Amino acid sequence: MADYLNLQGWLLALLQTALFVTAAPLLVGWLRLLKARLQNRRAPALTQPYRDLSKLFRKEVIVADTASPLFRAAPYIVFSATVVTAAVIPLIAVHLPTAAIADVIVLVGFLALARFFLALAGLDVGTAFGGMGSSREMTIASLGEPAMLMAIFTLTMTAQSTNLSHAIDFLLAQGLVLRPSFMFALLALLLVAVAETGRIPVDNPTTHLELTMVHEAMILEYSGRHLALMEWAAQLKLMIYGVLIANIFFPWGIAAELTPTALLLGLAVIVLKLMLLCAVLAVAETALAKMRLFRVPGFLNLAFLFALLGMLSHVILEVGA
Amino acid sequence: MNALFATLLVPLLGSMLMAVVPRCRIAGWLNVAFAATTTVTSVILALEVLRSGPMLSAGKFFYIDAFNVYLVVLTAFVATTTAIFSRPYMDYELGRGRLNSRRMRLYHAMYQGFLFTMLLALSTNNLGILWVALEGATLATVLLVSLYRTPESVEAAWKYFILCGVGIAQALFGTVLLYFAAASVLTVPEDGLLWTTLHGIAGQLDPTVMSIAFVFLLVGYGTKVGLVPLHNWLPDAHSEGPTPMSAVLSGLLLNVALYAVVRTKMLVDGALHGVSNMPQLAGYLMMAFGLLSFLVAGLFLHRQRDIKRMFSYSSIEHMGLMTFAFGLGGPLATFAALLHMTLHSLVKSAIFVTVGHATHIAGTQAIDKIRGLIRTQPAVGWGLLLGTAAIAGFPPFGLFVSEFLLLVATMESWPWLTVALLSGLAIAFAGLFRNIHPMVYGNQPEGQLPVQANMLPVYLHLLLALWFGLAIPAVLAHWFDQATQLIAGKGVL
Amino acid sequence: MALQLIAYAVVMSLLSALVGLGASRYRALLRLACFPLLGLSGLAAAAGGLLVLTGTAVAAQLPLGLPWLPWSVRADALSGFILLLIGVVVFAVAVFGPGYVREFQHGRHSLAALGVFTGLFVAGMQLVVIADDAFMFMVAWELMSLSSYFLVAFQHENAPNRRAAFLYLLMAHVGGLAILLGYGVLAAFGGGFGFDVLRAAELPPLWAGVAFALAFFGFGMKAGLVPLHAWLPEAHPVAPSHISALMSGVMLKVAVYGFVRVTFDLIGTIQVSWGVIVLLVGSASALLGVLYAMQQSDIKRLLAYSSIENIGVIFMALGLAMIFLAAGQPLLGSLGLIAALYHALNHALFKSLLFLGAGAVIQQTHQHSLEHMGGLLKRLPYTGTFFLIGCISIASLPPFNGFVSEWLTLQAALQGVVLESGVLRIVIPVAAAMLALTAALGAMLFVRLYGIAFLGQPRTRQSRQARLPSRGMRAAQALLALLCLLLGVTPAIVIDVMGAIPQALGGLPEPGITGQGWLWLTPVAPAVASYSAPLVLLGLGLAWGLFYLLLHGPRQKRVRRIHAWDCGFGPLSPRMQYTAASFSMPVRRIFQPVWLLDERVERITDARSQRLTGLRHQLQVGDRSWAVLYEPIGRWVLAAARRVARLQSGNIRTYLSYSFFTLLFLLWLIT
Amino acid sequence: MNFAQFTLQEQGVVILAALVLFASFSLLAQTRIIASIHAFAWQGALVAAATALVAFVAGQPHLYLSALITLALKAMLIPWILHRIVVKLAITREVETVVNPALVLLAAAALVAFSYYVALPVEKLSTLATRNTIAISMAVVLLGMLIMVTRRQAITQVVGFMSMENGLFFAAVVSTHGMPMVVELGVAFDLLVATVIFGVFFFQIRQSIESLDVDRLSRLAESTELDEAVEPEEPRE
Repeated sequence: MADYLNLQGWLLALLQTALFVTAAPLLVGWLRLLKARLQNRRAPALTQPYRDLSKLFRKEVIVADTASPLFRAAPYIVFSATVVTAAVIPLIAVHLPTAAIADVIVLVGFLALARFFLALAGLDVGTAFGGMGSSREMTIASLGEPAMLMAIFTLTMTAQSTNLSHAIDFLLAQGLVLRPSFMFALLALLLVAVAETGRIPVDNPTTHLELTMVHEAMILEYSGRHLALMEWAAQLKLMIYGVLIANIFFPWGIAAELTPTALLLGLAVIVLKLMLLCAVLAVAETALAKMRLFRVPGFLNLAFLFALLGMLSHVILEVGA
Repeated sequence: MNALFATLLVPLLGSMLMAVVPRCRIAGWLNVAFAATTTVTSVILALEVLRSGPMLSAGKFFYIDAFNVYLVVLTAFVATTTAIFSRPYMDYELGRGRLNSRRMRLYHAMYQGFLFTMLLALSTNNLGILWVALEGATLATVLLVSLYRTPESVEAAWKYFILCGVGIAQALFGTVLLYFAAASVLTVPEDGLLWTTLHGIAGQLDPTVMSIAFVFLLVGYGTKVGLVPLHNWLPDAHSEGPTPMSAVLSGLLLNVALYAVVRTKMLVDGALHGVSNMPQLAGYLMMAFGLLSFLVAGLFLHRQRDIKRMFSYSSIEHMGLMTFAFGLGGPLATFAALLHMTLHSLVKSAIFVTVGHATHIAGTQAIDKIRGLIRTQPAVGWGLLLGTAAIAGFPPFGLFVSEFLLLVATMESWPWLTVALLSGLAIAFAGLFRNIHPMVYGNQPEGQLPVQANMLPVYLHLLLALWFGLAIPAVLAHWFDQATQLIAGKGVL
Repeated sequence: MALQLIAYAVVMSLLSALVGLGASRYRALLRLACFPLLGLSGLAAAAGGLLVLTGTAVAAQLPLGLPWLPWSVRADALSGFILLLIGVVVFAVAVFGPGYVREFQHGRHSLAALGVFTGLFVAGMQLVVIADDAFMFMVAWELMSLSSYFLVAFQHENAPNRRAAFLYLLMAHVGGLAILLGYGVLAAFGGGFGFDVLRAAELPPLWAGVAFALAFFGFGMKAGLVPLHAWLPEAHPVAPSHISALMSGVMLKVAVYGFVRVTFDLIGTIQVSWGVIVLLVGSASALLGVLYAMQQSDIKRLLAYSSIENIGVIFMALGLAMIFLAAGQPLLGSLGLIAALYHALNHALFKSLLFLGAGAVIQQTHQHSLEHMGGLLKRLPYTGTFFLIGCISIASLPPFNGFVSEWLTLQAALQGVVLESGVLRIVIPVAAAMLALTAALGAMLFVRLYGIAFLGQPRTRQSRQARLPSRGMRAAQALLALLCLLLGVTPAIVIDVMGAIPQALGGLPEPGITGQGWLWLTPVAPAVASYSAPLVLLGLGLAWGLFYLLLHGPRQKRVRRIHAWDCGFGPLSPRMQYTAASFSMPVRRIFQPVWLLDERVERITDARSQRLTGLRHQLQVGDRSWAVLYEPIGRWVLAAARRVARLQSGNIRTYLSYSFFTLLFLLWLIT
Repeated sequence: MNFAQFTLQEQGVVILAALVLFASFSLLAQTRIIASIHAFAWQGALVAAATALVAFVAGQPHLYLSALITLALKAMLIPWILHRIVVKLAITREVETVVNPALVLLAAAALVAFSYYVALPVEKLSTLATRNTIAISMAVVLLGMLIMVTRRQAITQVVGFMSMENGLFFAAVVSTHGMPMVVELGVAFDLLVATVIFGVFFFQIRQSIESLDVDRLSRLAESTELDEAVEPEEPRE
């Protein structure tokens, strides 16, 4: 831990975090654009999410008179927890000092913290929708989280580190190895990511149809800057999952040393990777329909099954060999 | 020496005097006074024995050693505290019209007579007299069981009388066989029933005769101990008699009967030692009976509807445990059995005293009619609850210590039997508490009023049990250890 | 010094019990004397425990016990740690108590019983921890059980309380007997009851297994492991809340202590299979505990089931530690042990906090059911805030303490790859996934608890009119909440101190979790995993502060308060809110076979018009362990009792023939 | 040793022993109360006679006293008391139904054989001429118990009990020439008191159940009603 006093590293880490946070709406914009194209619609501008956010920031905040102080604190907590999560994920470079602060389990913990307050906020006003959204969100999360952790465990057991930075480093050093366990883990993580970020077929982020919504139901009572923070946090979360998948399973290109060329290359590569990933997601969202709520456990069980298979194949096929 | 005679004579005189004293109120106090005097003399006797070791007196007629002297003190002590309780209790019964003054006279005379027979049984050196005294104890108490003259009490008394009579007759046959075995060895056959003599020549006695004799003696005295399947009289007699009587029956009579069994076991062990193909026969038989009684009585506890009956089953259970422990032999188990005997007497008599008050409060002995005792009269309710906890073997009460030691001893020699013991303890415990719980807790029924209760004996006994549980006083430990040496051949200290 | 402090602690709690005797007559005595004495006892225990933990072990003999075996007392690092835990919670309870027991001041309850048995209960727990021989251990153990039983039965006018108390006592007794027998096995080979003798005993593997099984059964029953947990959700809720806090927060840890002491210290040579069993049972307890908790509507019952979950987590970590130790990985074994003990400490803090909070809520609203609460955060802002901290901690979310121990447990589990056995390499990660599932469900559980009880709108008049609890009650919660945060943010300091514990248990190595200074937790190695709670908190604070400042610039408009959107159907009423039962409905549907569900929807129709006028939803959640385990045993005993009862037929001739045939049988037997 | 080598007196003891056993059998076979009491008196007299004979053979003078006590108590006083009670309770003509007379007698014979089997090792030990009678006395004890088991009348039960006592006493006399005097006196005293108490009980029982049928004394039993109320689905037992 000697290198955590490295000022340059900290600055870079701050920069990377800032980049992460600011780029998140862009990713959503890109996704919407792709989807619109795929559905033969006129696409909104790539920067539309930024415009939405800035509009919301300027708007008056309306809070229900039944809300408690927690209702007003929750957006900040949700957002800062998500930001901290973003901070510890290697985006364009590994071995930044922030990466040592928290390993991948802590990362999952942060996401859980954000979700905890999001769900509480949903219950706070005392409307039926909020409670419904919280209940569903927590149910989905409680099934998704173990699948996700298990997928990640497969990775960390291979890399013998739960520290993302170290793990990616390890995978880079190994070069291209075709691991059956990674295949399953990737599938599992993809499914969980879809569920956790509220994408089709689990949830539809664009609908306010009361009986099917999950995430939107919880933030129904929010407005103004509070809503903006919540939305931003959701966008950030999508990006987090994207970066996680991209950098864990396809780590090539990430900057292993902190030289400007390497960093620039890393930036370019991650942009490319995320664009591709979004394309896949957009295709999937266009092709699939949202499923009934009680089909979701089956979906997540599939994720869990993949994760389990990944772990088993790791133990059986890879360790002994 | 004089202390011994005084110990025996005081209750004898008391019995005779009580038979003629007409006024009940004085009789109650006299009863206490006689019992208390007996306690004092017995303590003096105990100190004498402690100082100068075992003693023979009156031409080898009495023999006091560490084993019986503490039982003498215990008997006198419990008889005293019970007498303290009995005075107001019986006055209340008289006031309720369940008794008349003639029966009160009988009661008091027999109370002292019973005390006398018990002390005689304990202190005599002659196994024949031991038999006579035990039969005498039956005779003294049998009329007390039917004191209320209800159909149930008469029935109980009849069963008590017949079953114990038959049992004890078998014991006499055993005694005859014992005498027979001794007579064929001794030159002076007249001494052939003296325990000291028999113990001295135990090695020469014929093993086969001795084992037959032991069977008769075990079945005979075992009936009085209440060993399953010879126990049937016990719950009836305990539940139908006046409560002070139940207290002394459970607390004392059973002990004395067990004392007789153990004394004969010591002889049989001596005779069978090394010559027989089954030197532990007596021990095995006692273990089997003990365990059976323990387990069966534990199951019986679950189905009781009469509170005194329930506690008499608990007595069977504990006597089973002690019999098992004595049968197991070995210093640790014997020590545990002696300790258990003492504590069971103290706690069980305390419980019966409490139960007496409880039945007065509720006006019935039916478990499902007794409710909310803690609310009605906290002293009685808590006494019953704590007493039950103590008898169930919860530390820091002393019964836990003895059960602990017994378990350890069993673990050392018969590890698999501990499973039976433990399940028995658990079953018995559940049986006791499932019945006790609704009685002490909850709201009181309408119109249930506190009675004037003398809880001093109860708390005195429970405190003693607590004390022994936390630290056995050195004097007592020494005593137990000497007795253990006598019985098991080796002490634990 | 440490010894004096510990002695002082025990004496103080006994004194508190003694003073409590007078509380029935002088009712103020309970508040003015008993609780302060308990508080002193708690402080002394904590101080003494800390001294032992940081210093050396102390020992003494008491003039009590058997003549040939006086009670011996010894406090090593493990005892010190648990003493510290006991002390802290007891102190908090003592601060909480005076305000809380006002509720009973004017009732018909016997305050003396409350005072006496609370004191004895605390003394019993303290004595268990410092006992150095099996005999004293058992006496203290049963003292603890018995006195807590009386406390459970405190409000005995309610039939469920009586039932719970009976069940508790029965199971405590059975468990106690098993422990006793476990000691018996050890003593039979060691030839004495002293822990040093037992430690030295050489057991053949079979008997070691028997001793372990008995200890696991006995301590597991006390700790509430599935399926031996039946008493716990019955007994914990019905005791007064500060007692529930002690029982759930401390007594269960004493059971953990006993298990660790016997398994790791006295038996010593651990077998892999034991570890696997403990791990599996722990996983089952954790998962079933949280699932059962999810369906409870009684706030204290919910917390009690959650205790089962957390005990399961602790035992999972212990199981991992045992597997590693048996497999010759002492360093990882120590890691697992530290994780378990750290979670024990954390659970003691946040579960006490939650129970005290529940006590405050119940005192103010006189409601036990979540369905009757709501909106309490606004009525009880302090309790609400502290309760929230407790919820976050127990839901194992960073940066609070619950997360740290869970993280350590997961780290230990991830090291399962070092093991030789392929089966273990699969079992352990799967168990880790169970742990993750448990944690996720736990988060949901506490969202449900907090959201339904403290947020939203009040569902009943009582909840609407709740008033602030007394200052002492708030202070106690504040203390525990603060400790939760401290242990979450600076775990390295605490874990560094705890490093002495593995050393005390047969000389296991220090796991070196804190090798990188107070800022970092690095189990195994810095490259493998690291976590810096202070920096995380800093990061959270920075992000929050930055955006708060950005968004609350001078140009910002004020927040406007207005009615919530009601879809145009008229005002929202509290009855429109999601209920606790509806919140957990998806989980109920997914994990349906876990419970014995009796769910009924009754349609109420108007008799004349046949129109539907209302619906009534009824939900009964039964514990399956009853049907599977307890009821058959109960039936068996009753059937046996019925058989046996036929012995007592009432006919004297039958009785005589018993005697007759016994005689004949015996005569035949011996010849 | 051959039976023929015994002295005449010794042979007399053996004959008396046989008669005592026969008395037990006849007790067992009696169905009428009065007849049982008479049989019991006869048995007492026979035991007394045997005791006296042993006293003469063995030259044990204290046995004469025992014989006297036995005669007074067993053959006269107790039968007389029982007789009086029977008359007073007006049950002289009461007839008892024995379970199955033939079966009972068969069982009794088996018991005799069994006691012989048990007593064999005991007899080996004795040098007394009367040792074979130990088996007889044991048989008498066991038969007494059998009587008690098979009879439903309280009085016949008492008769069985007393008959057991006869057996005991007889055993003491023939095996060891009697117990020490102090014990014998004690036993006799107990027996006397017991008889008185029995007498008291007959009246008490009569008062409470208006009969002396012990089978009707069955209020104090562990009944099974409780469970049937609680668990109606359980099959009745």
